[in-house]
Amino acid sequence: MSPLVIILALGVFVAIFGIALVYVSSLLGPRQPQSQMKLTPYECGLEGERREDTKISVNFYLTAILFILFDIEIIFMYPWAVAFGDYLSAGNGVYIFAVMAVFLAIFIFGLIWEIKSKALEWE
Amino acid sequence: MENSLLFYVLSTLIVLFSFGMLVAANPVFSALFLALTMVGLAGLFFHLEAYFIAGVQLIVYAGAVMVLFVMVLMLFDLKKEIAPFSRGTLAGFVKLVCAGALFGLIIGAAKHSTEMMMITPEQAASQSGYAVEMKALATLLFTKYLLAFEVLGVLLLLIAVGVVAVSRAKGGTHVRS
Amino acid sequence: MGQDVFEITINAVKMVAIFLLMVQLVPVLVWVERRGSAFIQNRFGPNRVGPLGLTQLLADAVKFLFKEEYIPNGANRLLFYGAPVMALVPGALAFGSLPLSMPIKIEPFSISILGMSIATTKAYTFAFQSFDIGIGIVFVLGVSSLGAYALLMAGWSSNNKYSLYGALRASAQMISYELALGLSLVGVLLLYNTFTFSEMINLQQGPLTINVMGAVKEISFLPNWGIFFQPLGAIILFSAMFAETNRLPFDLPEAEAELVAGYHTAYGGLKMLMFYIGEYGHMLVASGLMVTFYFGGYNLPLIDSAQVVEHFVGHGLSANAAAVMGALALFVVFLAKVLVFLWIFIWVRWSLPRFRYDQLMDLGWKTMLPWALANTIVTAVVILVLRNKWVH
Amino acid sequence: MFALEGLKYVGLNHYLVLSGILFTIGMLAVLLRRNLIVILMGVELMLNAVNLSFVAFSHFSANINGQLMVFFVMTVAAAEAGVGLALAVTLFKTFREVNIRLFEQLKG
Repeated sequence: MSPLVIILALGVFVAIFGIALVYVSSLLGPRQPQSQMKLTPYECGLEGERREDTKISVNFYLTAILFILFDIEIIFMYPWAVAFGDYLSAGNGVYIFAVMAVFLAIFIFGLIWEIKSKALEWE
Repeated sequence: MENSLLFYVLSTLIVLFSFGMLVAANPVFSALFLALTMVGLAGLFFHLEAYFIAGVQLIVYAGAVMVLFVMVLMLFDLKKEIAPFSRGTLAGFVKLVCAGALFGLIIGAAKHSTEMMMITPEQAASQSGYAVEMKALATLLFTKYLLAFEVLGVLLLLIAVGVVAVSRAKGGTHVRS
Repeated sequence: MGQDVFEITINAVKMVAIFLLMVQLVPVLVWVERRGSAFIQNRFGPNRVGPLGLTQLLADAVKFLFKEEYIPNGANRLLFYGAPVMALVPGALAFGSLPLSMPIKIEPFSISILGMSIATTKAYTFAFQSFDIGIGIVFVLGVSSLGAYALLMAGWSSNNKYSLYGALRASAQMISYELALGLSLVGVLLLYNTFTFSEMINLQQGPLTINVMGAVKEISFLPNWGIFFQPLGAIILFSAMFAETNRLPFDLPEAEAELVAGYHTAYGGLKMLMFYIGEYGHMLVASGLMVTFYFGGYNLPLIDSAQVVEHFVGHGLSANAAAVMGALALFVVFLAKVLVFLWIFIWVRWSLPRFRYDQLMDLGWKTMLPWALANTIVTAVVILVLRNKWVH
Repeated sequence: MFALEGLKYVGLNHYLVLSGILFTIGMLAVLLRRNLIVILMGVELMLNAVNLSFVAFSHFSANINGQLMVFFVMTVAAAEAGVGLALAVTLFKTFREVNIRLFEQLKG
């Protein structure tokens, strides 16, 4: 049996399990008339503030973009690491190491540049 | 039997999710639908015995690129879009016709080309686990496509530099100020 | 056809049982966490309901079940309900792919009633995991990176700025530490040259073996575990796991002083409990990965899994019964190892203070990522020098 | 004659048709939607459709080159998404929206 079938089935099962839990808890909970004040978003007792005014730092998405770029570079290392042993026993270890050394040099340069450029500074 | 059933289930899900991405008025829902599409495509890649590619699809697309999309949409925090679809009946009609014609062309080309290639099921059945696939992939990547591999490293570095430059350019360090 | 039905039944039962095992470990862990924190802080902790307070959790679950439904104004209902469900999925899928014990090889035997043989079973290998997926590590990484959606959905749909900040912080932190995590895994891959968990575990059997330029050296009193080859990688991986699970000292998303309760501020009752199940599931997967990569998986130190089965055969069991008993014994060993790591998770949580957010990001990008990189390079160089065939 | 026999065995054609459908949906998203980010998502979907056909070809002709191409396409697509979103954020900081109506306000 293909693992894909089991993964799909497990995903569906967990989703149904979760939906059932949410549904049961909403069914069993007491129902009271809810005041408008209670339904306002939590705000430490102050009058609810419009969320549109909140400031959000650009750093969040900058971090996310840099993450994607470095993540792909790391994923390129996976086939390399798995094939490393084969190349070693074939006597081509130096070649495969040099290939990745060049790539890693670019990676390290990028990382140093990002740190030096203060793109990762949070204030 | 199990094979074709899996394909039909997955492809139906994928088409539904991608259609949801097209029609959802709220861009956050669009992004979540597209993330589901990516997960479904990863499943299809797995089904096609491209195991490592399926994993990379999960990590890169579903786990990184779409998270970035969702995050940026949440940074903007657009509650409702003003005009999610483009206006103009005539223009819309023309666009739909264009897309339909493109679809017809693709299908026609697919039919034509596969008739020429004559691929038989017997040929397709010869596959051998993930380990062989991985090693073949690595060998190709580090010999035949070595230059492309190193250039991609440089490309990623350049993009990183460019993104930092662009996001610093104008308008301060916060999305809303 | 009969074989198909058998296969489907076995797989379905396994799938449900392993998922329920994960869910059932959560109350136990909550109890350990509460009693453990009380022990560390010189308090009593829950000790009134049942022996040692063990049934406190049952009482809590019932209480959660009967909590009032609350949805803040302006919340997006679909995502608000969907987020806790989504929080369960990554942990469950990742946990299903971990081998919990050695596969049981059942040899053909005949079923007989009153001396008459009515059926002979076929040989069957029962894998002690929901599904055996070849690309184990890549699958687990990919699935657990989907965890960010649950946080983002919860934070965005609650229509509350604390939730949104918490969600953004949590997801930025998760992805930052995913880099260090992914990079420290390269060392593991270099060591074992495989993605498959069961192959890694098999490679860690026996005494510590060091291969120096073709000369094999054995150290007979130490097991052949990954920790002796990858100590730095193990430390980085484990710390990154803390950040991935959003636990102290990395629990900035729910820093009470600043963000109320982070992305699940607006959640209560069973829905909040589901986020906790997701978090503990993540911890469980993290501990399982640590055990699999660095501590020999389900195997006892220095003892092969085949020897365990032989031991049971020596006690007069049939081959099939010995295989089952051996697998169960090794399952207990795996659970024990995992529980040690879970205890470390809890111990650290109640011992260390929280980081500041900029310190957290600095630690991820400027300390752990370079160290993981150094670990990769050093591992590659050492393996190259020791194992390369220098003369043709 | 067309229906059942063709549906039973799933071959290359089925994957190519699926890929075509996805490509068309992606293109429709680019043409019809007005949110810059949704347009970028349409582009991503189109790239994925192409990836699907690459993998399908690779599988049915037992040739690993297709998978490698997918690897490269993914890398470039992620880079494209990064730059596209950086530009979108910059536009948002200037115009306070990412609807492509804002291009009507541009004057050169």
